[in-house]
Amino acid sequence: MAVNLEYVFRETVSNLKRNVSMASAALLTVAVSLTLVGGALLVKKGVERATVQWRGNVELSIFMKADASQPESEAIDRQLKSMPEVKDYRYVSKPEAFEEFKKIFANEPDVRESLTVEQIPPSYRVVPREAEQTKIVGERFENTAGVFRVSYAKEEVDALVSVTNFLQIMLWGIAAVLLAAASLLILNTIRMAIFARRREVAVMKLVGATNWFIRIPFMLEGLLQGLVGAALAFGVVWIGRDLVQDRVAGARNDIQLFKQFLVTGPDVMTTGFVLLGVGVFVGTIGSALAVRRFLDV
Amino acid sequence: MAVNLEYVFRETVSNLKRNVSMASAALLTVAVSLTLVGGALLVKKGVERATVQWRGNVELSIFMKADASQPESEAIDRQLKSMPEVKDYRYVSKPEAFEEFKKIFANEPDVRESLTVEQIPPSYRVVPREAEQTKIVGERFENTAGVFRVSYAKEEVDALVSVTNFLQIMLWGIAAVLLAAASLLILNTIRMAIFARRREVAVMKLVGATNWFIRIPFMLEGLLQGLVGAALAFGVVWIGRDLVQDRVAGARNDIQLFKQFLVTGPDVMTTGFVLLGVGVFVGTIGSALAVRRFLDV
Amino acid sequence: MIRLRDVNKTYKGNVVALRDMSIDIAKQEFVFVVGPTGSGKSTLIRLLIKEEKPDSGRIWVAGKDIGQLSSWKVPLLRRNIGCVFQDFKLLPSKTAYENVAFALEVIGRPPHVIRQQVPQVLDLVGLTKKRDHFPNEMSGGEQQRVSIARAFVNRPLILLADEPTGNLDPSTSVGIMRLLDRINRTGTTVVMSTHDSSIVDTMRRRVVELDRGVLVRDQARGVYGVNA
Amino acid sequence: MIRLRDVNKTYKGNVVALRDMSIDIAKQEFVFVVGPTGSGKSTLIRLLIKEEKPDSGRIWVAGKDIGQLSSWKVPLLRRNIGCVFQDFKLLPSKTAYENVAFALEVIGRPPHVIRQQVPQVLDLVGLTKKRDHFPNEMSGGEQQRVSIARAFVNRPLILLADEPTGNLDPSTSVGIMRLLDRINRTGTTVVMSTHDSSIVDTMRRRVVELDRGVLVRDQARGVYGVNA
Ligand SMILES: Nc1ncnc2c1ncn2[C@@H]1O[C@H](COP(=O)(O)OP(=O)(O)OP(=O)(O)O)[C@@H](O)[C@H]1O
Ligand SMILES: Nc1ncnc2c1ncn2[C@@H]1O[C@H](COP(=O)(O)OP(=O)(O)OP(=O)(O)O)[C@@H](O)[C@H]1O
Ligand SMILES: [Mg+2]
Ligand SMILES: [Mg+2]
Repeated sequence: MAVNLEYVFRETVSNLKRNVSMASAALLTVAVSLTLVGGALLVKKGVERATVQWRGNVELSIFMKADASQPESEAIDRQLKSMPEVKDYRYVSKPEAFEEFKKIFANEPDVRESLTVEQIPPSYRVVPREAEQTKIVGERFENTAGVFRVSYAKEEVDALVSVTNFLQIMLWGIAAVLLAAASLLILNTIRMAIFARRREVAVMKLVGATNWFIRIPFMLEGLLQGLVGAALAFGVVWIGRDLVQDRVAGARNDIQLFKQFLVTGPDVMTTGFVLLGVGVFVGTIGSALAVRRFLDV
Repeated sequence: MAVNLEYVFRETVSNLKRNVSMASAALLTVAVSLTLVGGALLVKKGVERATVQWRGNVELSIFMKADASQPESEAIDRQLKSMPEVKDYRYVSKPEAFEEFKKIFANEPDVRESLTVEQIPPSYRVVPREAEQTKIVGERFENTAGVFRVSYAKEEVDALVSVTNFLQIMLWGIAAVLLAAASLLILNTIRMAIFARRREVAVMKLVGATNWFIRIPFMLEGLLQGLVGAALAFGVVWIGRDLVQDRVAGARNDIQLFKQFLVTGPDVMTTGFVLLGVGVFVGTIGSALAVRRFLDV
Repeated sequence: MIRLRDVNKTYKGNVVALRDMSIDIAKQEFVFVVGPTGSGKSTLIRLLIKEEKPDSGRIWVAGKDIGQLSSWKVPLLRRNIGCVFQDFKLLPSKTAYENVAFALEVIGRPPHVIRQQVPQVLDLVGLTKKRDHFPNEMSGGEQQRVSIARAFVNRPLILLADEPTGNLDPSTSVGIMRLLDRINRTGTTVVMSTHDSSIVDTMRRRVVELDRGVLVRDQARGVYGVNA
Repeated sequence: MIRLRDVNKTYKGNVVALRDMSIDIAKQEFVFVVGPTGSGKSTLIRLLIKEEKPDSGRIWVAGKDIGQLSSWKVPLLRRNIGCVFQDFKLLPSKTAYENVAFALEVIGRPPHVIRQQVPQVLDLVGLTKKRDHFPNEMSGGEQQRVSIARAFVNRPLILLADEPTGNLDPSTSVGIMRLLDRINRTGTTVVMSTHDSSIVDTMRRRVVELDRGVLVRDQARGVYGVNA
């Protein structure tokens, strides 16, 4: 295993130069397949962010009895403040609630005119920290003094939770499939590139080279191909993100929804590191495995 | 170009057999990358189907004045029947509307009790053939005699239309990117496989073989690899679809939403043909192009 | 049959392989090309099958100026020339039989002709038992004989042989030389480069000697070394 | 130095390459292996560097039973043996210089030693001007000499040469034989297979003759043909 470093670098560089055709083919495979992985990871990140926002908007309303006393109201306020599950809450007074009611029924004067301020219950609008906690938070208040009713759009919340969970799982799945496919494709290409040089490997062995002596330059070569390929993929993903970002930013308001998909610079950087890691790992280990087959001479 | 068919087949089969390592590597690339394309195409199909359903559920409501006369109502009924843009419509009478109202406010007796049947307006619920036509249909009735108000959840409709349009475009984009990536990867692999045999090609030329004599077996080889690789990809996609289908069918009700994603057998078949077409085309043409470089001897 | 006029060939790095070479080889002639290693013998043969192009000068083969030949006609030229390469150039994924048969398939011979002629030729070079061996399963001399068999199986007008006996023992060499002689007598022009002085000295045919790319001797019924 | 006992080697397809071969070669000996093409000369050499394994029998090289050698020790065995392959086995993507240097890099020689020794050895085989040529840019004889240079650059205990003069003209061959002789005199055991009768006849060293895998003659100070 005592392999001269100078030899290894010289050998690796000259191998890459002299087998430019094969080396660039392997590079291309790494770049293309990791671009797909990177794209998937970014979309996953985007959906994750959007999910956090969607879920962050989940509310429950604690309607007070119209005749609830001040102390009863204050007790609830205090309890809400102390609960770690509660991210945020606000009090909607009777007049505020009436304004809201009028807005909702703006086009239906018949309905609008049928109620007075006094009939509308005041309420606490509570945003739980996690969408899943909505029910837990709500149930605490159901039998509290002064509370008329706890309303959480149960179906909507459940649907949102399960839809986003499902989306997350699906996107994890897609990213995993793409990662597996990319690794397979890269391994395969490296195997081909080394297969094309199997006679060379055999000759090296016949001249007395140890397995490590042969393997290390191949591994370094794989490492470099993985690194450069991943860097290219990263570049493409980065530019791709910018293009999408620009498009979305310049788009009409009505796809505001998609603005929530946006991924931040650090997200892209993380993805980049994942790509580089995968590229380097698969390149190096793949080369070591691929060359192995031809070392038994 | 007069190439003996027997020779071509024998040559192709023996090439595949004797270069099993390279041939199977190329096959693997075709299979893996076309599986990704196939998956994307199916998801695209699924979203298309779901979109049709979502959009198909878009409604607008034509609220009648509480005192609208029978002829006025009938005129609207007739007009709706004659409009090609209208897919379906139904009349919601006062009592029906009142039941609906009571259900919506089931948990809010204060509100519920504040209205009588007579106060609730009857309405026509109209489903336009295309979500985009919602506004056009609605505007026709805005100033018609007896109509109190036309209500189309304008924002929701606009959002749905743009969201689904955007999704479609995005999925087209993804499918196109994957297709391009797959073609590139396949071409690349074929190029590598033929590169590894460049000396053989040179020898054939030195012995007097014409370019077509050399090229045709390579093309047939590429065709077979593309065909078999695409068939494998098709199999994986098919099985994958069945697995997803089973999971969704067995899932709880709350991801009912995703049932709309389901793709039919014919959809899968169409995807299969696309994959086979791409595999055969890229395999054959790719081989022809790849071998070309080594024919100038 | 073969005519070179003022042919120069310099490889990259200023390596002069042939300098102002002019020669005429008549139909049915048998010519030995001799000269020290690196003197340009293989280069001469490569020029004749248009594997390389000369830097200047003109070359005629079988009456055609091969410098003017359009690229799709090059295969036709090569089919008229059988060539034994110094490094054999066998197809590694074909057996001995298939390597020889390939030369016939290339010119579109029907299968029944191939099935008849290939075994005959393999027998002539003494490889009947090796017909299903791949090149890497044969000894050096056996590979060389496959290369010889492939070169003359389609009865070419011209047979170029680049050191065809380099890997053969003397008695097998004699057998191969008898074969080449016979082929020559049936009308094929033979150009053979060699280092084997005893072969040249016993055959007594025309000898062309190269030295660092220059034609230094052209002797009818010559011997290997001028001092021999 | 080299000892074979009852060695048999049969390739797939029932090709007997060596049959009941037993031989002893002492340190510093110079042995010619002769025999017709396909008689097993190259196979013998392949067995000695453990490129192939015998079906039966035992082989000792440099005092070690190479049948018992664990696979990670095989490179160490090979570093003690210089081998000129019949088909050269040069690394196609390395220049002449680099091919020779590789044999030194493999045994971990420091760069300054390599920079000094490689040009020396290339000069000995007359290839100083070709040092930056790749194998496909050299003539057959030049490639063969690179192979020879690589085989002895690391001063091996044993030098195996499989027809090292097959692609060389007689005078270059003489030069190479002088070189091998000198190497032999410095203490290296040399085993050389050859078809060149004049070399064997002028050197008058031990001659081992194979015929269809059987050792048929073992003669000190012998000649090429028994009838010569
Ligand atoms: N592709 C090439 N690039 C550079 N130089 C080359 C190339 N091919 C051959 N040469 C050089 O051209 C000269 C003539 O080579 P050629 O192969 O014709 O020699 P030769 O007479 O066949 O020698 P040998 O007897 O050793 O086979 C040699 O010096 C060789 O190094
Ligand atoms: N890998 C192999 N598979 C099958 N048969 C083989 C294999 N290698 C060699 N042979 C056969 O073994 C026999 C001996 O081969 P070997 O290469 O040792 O001969 P050789 O004496 O070196 O001949 P030459 O002088 O032609 O080089 C030959 O008949 C050859 O066909
Ligand atoms: Mg030559
Ligand atoms: Mg041999």
